[in-house]
Amino acid sequence: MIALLTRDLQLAFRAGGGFGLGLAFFLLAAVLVPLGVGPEGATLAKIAPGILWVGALLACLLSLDRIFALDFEDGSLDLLATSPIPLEGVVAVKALAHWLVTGLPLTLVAPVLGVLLNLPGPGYPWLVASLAAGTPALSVIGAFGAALTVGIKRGGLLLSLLVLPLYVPTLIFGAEVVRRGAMGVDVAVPILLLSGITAGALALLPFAAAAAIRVNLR
Amino acid sequence: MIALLTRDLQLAFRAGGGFGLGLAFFLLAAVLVPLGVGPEGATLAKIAPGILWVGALLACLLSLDRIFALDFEDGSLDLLATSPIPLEGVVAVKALAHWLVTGLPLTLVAPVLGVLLNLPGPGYPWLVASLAAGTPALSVIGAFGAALTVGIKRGGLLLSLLVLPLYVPTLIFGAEVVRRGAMGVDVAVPILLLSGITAGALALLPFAAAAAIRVNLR
Amino acid sequence: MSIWEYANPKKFMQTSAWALPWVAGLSVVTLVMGLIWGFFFTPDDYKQGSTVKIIYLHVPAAMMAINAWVMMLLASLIWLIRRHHVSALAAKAAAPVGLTFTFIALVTGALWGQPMWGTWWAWDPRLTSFLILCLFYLGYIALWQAVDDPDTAADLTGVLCIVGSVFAVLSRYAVNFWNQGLHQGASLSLDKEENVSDVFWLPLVVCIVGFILMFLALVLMRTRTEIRARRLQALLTRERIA
Amino acid sequence: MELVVADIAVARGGLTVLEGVSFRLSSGQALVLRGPNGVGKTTLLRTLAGLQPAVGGTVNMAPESLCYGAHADGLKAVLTVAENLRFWAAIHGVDGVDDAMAQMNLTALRDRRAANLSAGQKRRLGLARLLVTGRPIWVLDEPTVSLDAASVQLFAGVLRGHLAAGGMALIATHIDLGLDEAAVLDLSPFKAALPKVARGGGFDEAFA
Amino acid sequence: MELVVADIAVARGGLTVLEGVSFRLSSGQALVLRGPNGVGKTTLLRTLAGLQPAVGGTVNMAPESLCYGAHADGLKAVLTVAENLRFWAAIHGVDGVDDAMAQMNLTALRDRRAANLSAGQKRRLGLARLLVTGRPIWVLDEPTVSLDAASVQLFAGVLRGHLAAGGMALIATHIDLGLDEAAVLDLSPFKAALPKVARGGGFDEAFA
Amino acid sequence: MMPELGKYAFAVLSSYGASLALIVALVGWSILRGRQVKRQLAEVEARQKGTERSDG
Ligand code: HEM
Ligand SMILES: Nc1ncnc2c1ncn2[C@@H]1O[C@H](COP(=O)(O)OP(=O)(O)OP(=O)(O)O)[C@@H](O)[C@H]1O
Ligand SMILES: Nc1ncnc2c1ncn2[C@@H]1O[C@H](COP(=O)(O)OP(=O)(O)OP(=O)(O)O)[C@@H](O)[C@H]1O
Ligand SMILES: [Mg+2]
Ligand SMILES: [Mg+2]
Repeated sequence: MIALLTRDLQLAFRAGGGFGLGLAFFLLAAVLVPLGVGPEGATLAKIAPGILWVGALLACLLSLDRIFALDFEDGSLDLLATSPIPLEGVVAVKALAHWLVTGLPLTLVAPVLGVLLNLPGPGYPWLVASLAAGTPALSVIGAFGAALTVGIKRGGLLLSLLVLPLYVPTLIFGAEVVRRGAMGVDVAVPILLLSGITAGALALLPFAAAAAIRVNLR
Repeated sequence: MIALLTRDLQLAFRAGGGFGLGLAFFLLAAVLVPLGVGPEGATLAKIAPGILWVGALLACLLSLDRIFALDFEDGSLDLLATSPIPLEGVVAVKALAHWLVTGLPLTLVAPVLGVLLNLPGPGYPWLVASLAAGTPALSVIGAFGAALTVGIKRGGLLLSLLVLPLYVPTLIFGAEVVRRGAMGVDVAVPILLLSGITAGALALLPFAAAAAIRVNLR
Repeated sequence: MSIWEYANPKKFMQTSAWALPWVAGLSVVTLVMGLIWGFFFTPDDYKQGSTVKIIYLHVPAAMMAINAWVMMLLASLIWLIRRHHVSALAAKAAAPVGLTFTFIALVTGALWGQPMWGTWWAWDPRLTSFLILCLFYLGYIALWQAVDDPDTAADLTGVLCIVGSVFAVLSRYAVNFWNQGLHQGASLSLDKEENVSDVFWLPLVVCIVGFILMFLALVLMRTRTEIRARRLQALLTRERIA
Repeated sequence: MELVVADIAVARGGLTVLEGVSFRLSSGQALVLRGPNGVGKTTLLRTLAGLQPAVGGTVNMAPESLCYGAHADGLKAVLTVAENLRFWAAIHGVDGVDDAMAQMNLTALRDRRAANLSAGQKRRLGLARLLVTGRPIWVLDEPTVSLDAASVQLFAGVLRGHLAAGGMALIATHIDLGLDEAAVLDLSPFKAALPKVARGGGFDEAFA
Repeated sequence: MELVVADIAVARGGLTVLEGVSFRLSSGQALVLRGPNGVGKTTLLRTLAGLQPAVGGTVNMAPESLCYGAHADGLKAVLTVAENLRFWAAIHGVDGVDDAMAQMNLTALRDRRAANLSAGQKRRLGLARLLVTGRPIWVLDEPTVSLDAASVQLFAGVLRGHLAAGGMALIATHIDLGLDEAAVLDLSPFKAALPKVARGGGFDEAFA
Repeated sequence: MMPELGKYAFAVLSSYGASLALIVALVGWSILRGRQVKRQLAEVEARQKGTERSDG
C-alpha cells in the first residue's frame, strides 16, 4: 500500500504528472471570475466564499480522471486487481494520494486567493478550516466517480457530470461555513455537517468505488 | 476535409463521445454558483454576465483535450499528418467540429441559464450575440493549446494553464458586451473588439497549431 | 566577427565565464548602493510617508518583469528562425527570473496598497495585467517542464511565447477597457521629471540599473547551467546507448 | 499445486465464445493455447485471472497463485525500468528486482525511463514483471509480440527456469516459442455454438 | 516509380541510432528490414514517412506516394469496421472499401464496432486500411503482430497482389512472412557509432 | 541610523524583507543548481574520457 502511495506521488511529481496544476487552475478561476464579473470590491467580497469553494471544487474535479484512467489504459489496474492488495485499499490509497496532491495544497493557498477576491478578514481561518474538512470528501467522492467512468475513453466530462451533483452538499456547507465566518456568525452547525459528510464518504465510498472498478474491468 | 468533419461529429455523437456534456457542465456551473454564492436576486443579476461567460469558457476548456489527444493516442494523427490533407486544414476542421459540438449548443442554451441567474431582460440578445461571436475564438485558441500539449499524457490541467491566459481578452470583451447590454448601454465597441479577436485567431492560430503538432509528432 | 558567433555554446561559455563575475559584481554594488541610499538617505514623501521607500524595489522589479518577457520573446524568435541552442536555453533560463521579479512587484505592490488604498489587492488594470503576466510565466515554465525532449520543448515553448505575447498585449488593452484604475501613472518619463522629485529619482535610477545588471547576471549564470545540463543529458544518453 | 479447469464457458460482449474447455496443469507444466484470431483466447485468460466471471464450469487453484500478463504491460512511462519493477515487487512483497532485470537482459537499461524504450525493450520489461510477483501460475497473452528472435530465446529460457522451479504457465500465442516440452491445446473445437434464436418471441434467452 | 534512400541517418531522443543506410526499391519489389530490438527500425520508418526529420542523407520518391502503417492502427473504437475504412478512403479520395474488406476477410465483421474486435481482427482492419489509401509505397512496422497463421498467409497474398500491381513495400518484422521474393536488409551493421566525447570541455557537439 | 518609518514600518520592512528573501532564494537556487550540474557534468566527462582511453 505504501508502495502504491509512493508511486502515485512519484508519478504526480514527475514531469507531466500534474502536481501544482490543480493549484494553478484554482488561481486561474480566482482570476477569471473578477475579469468576468467586474472589479468592484463589494460585489467580490460578497461572492468570494462561494467562488472560492466552486473554484476548489472544479480544480479537484479536473484532476479526477487521473486517479484511475491512466492505470486502466496501461493495464496496471488489471494487474492491481489481481494483486494481493484488496481493491478497496487501492481505492483508498489512490484517493489519499489525490488529496495530498490536490486538496491539501489548495487548502494551503486559499487565503492568498481570498485576498484577490477581497474576502473579509474574519473569513480566513474558516476558509482554511472548511477546505481542510471538505476536500478529503471531494477526493473520495471523485475517486468513486472516476471508478464509474474508468472504462470510458476521455470520459472527463461525463465524470464531471456524475460527480458534480455528489459534490453539492459539500459545496453548500463549505461555502456556508466561510460565509458565516466572514460575517462573524457562529459556524458550528455547517462545519459539523461538513465533517459528517467527509467522515461518511471516507467510510463508505471506497467500497462502492471498488465494486464499480470490478464491474468495469470485466 | 468533409470526411474528417463528419467523422469528428460522428465520434462526438456516439456513446462516450462527449456531445452534450459540455452543455451539462455549463448547466451545472450555472447551478453551482447560486448554491455557493447564495440566492439573492440582485447579487446574481449583477454577476450573471460574468458567471455565464466564465461557465461557457470552462465548459469549452474541459473538452479541449479531446481535439487531438485521442487521435494522437490511437495513431490517427500520424496517419492524418501523412495524408493528402494539409495539417493546417486538419486543425481548422477539428476546431470547427469542436465548436459545432460545444460552442454552438452553449450559445443556444445560454438564455435559459440567464433566467436561472436572473439576467436582466435587455441582456439576452447580447448574451447570444457575444457567445456567437466569441466561442469560435475559444475553440481555435483551445485547439492551439491542445496542439501544444498533445504529446503529454493527460495534459488536461497543463492545457488549462496554457489556454486560460489566452482566453482573457475574449472573456473580458464577451462579458462586457453582456453587462453593457443588460444595462442598456451601447455595446458596439466591445462587440467589434470581440469579433476582431475571433477573426484574428481564426486566421492565424491554425498555422501555429499545425506547427506545434508537427513538432510533437517528431 | 558576427554576433552569431556567440550562439555557439562553446564560444558563449568562454565569453560568459569572463563576463559573469563583472556583471555580477557590478550588480551587487549598484543594488546595495541604490537600496541603501533609498532606504536610509531619502526623506519621506509628504503624502505617502515612509512607504515611498517601497518604490526602490517595486518599480525596478515591475519593469524587469516585463523586460524579461520581451527578452524571452526575442530569444524564442531567434531560436525558431536561426535555431541557435543558446538562445532557446537563455529563454528557458530567464523565465524563472522574470517570474520572481513578477512576484516581487506583486508582493511589494500589495504591501504598498494596504496603507495607500486600504486594500491589499484591487482589480486595477495594471495590477490585473501583471497577474496575467504571472500566469503566462507559469504556463511557459510548466510547458518546459512537461516536455522531455529538449528540442521539442524549445520549439513548443517558443511558439507559446510568441502567441502568448500577442495575447498578453491584447489582454493589456482589454483590461484597460474593463476598468479604470487606482494605480499611479507613468511618473518616470524623462520629460516629466517634476513628477518625482530628484531626491527619489536618483536612487531609483540606481536601483533600476542594479536590477538590470542582476537580471543579466542571473540569466548568464542560469544559461550556463542550462547548457551544461543539456550536455550532461546528451552524454548520459550516449553512455546508456553504448 | 495444480490448476484445474473443468468445462468452463466464457463470454465476451454478452456472447458466449468458448465452452466446454477443460484442462489440468500441475507443477512444472506449461500449456500453450492456440486458435485462430477471435476464438476467445484473451477472454479465457481474463476469466481465469478472475477479471471477469465465467459463464459456466469451474476453476480450481490456490488463492493468489496466479499472475496475469496481458497485452498491456502496466508500465509507467515516466518511471525508470528499475522503478517500475520495484513497484510491482513491493506490491507483491517480493525481492529480486535486480535478478529479474538480469534475467531479462535489462540491467543496461535500468535507469532508462520506460517511455524511451523500443517496442521490444518494453515487452521485455513487461515480462520481467512476472518474475517479481513470486506467483507460481503464469497466464500470458501473446507474450512474445515485438520480440526479436534472441529475446524470444531468452524468454523461453526464463520460462524453463520458472517451470523447473515448480511453476506453471498457460500461454496464448500464435508464434512458436521453441518450448517443445509444453503441451498444446487448440481452442477451435470449443468454439461456442451459436445460441438458437429464442422461439415464440420469448425474452428469456435474448440476453444470452 | 522508385524509392531511393541514400546514406540516411536517423535519430531518436536526440541521439543518432542508425547511419549510412542506403537502399533502392522499384515497382514490384519488397524489402524486409530486420534487426534486434531497439536497433532503430521504427525510427527509420517514421523518418521515411516524413514524421521526423532525417539527421543526414536523402530520401527520394514521388510526393504523397507513401503510406505508413504503424504499431497503432488509427482505428476509432466506436466506429464500425466499415465506417473506419470509409473514413480513410474518403481522406485519400479513393474507393474500394468493400474490396478491401473482402481481401482482408473482414466482410463478416463489417458492422461490428472496432472496440469489439479481438487483437488479431483489429490488426486485420489496420492492414485493410492500406488498401484504401491508393498509395504505391507501403511502409509497415511489424504488420503481423497478433495475427494467426492463416491471417499471415492472407496478408502475404494481399501484399503479393499489391506488388504485382506495381506497388512497393518496406516491412520491419521479426517474423517470417513467407514472402520469399522479398529482399532482406539487416540493420545491425548500420548501428551508429558512438560520437566521440568532445575533448577539452568543448561544447560544440554536446547537442548531437 | 535606522530611519524613522512611522506607522508604515510594517509595510516598508516587510516589502524589503520579502523582496530580499525572494531574490536570495532565486540566486541561491541558481547557484546551487549551477554547482550541482557542473559537478555532475565533470564526473560524467571524466568517466567517459576514461572509458574512451581504455577502449583504445
Ligand atoms: C500588487 C499590486 C501592484 C502591482 C502588480 C503593481 C505593478 C506596477 C507596475 C507594472 C508598474 C510599472 C513599472 C513600469 O513599467 O515602469 C508599477 C509602477 C509603480 N507603482 Fe505599482 N503596482 C502595484 C501596487 C502599487 C501600489 C499600491 C502603489 C502605491 C500606492 C504603487 C505605486 C507605483 C508607482 C509610484 C509606480 C511608478 C510609476 C512609474 O513611474 O511608472 N503600485 N507598478
Ligand atoms: N467488447 C466486446 N464485445 C463483443 N464482442 C467482443 C468484444 N471483445 C471481443 N469480442 C469478440 O469476442 C471474440 C473473442 O475475442 P478474444 O479477444 O478473446 O479473441 P482472441 O482469441 O484473443 O483473438 P486474438 O488472437 O485475435 O487476440 C472475438 O470474436 C471478438 O470479436
Ligand atoms: N523517446 C525516446 N528517447 C530516447 N530514446 C528512445 C526513445 N524512443 C526509443 N528510443 C531508443 O531508440 C532506439 C531505437 O528505437 P526503435 O523504436 O526505433 O527500435 P526498433 O528497432 O523499432 O525496436 P523494436 O524491434 O523493439 O520495435 C532504442 O534503443 C530505444 O531505446
Ligand atoms: Mg487476444
Ligand atoms: Mg519498433
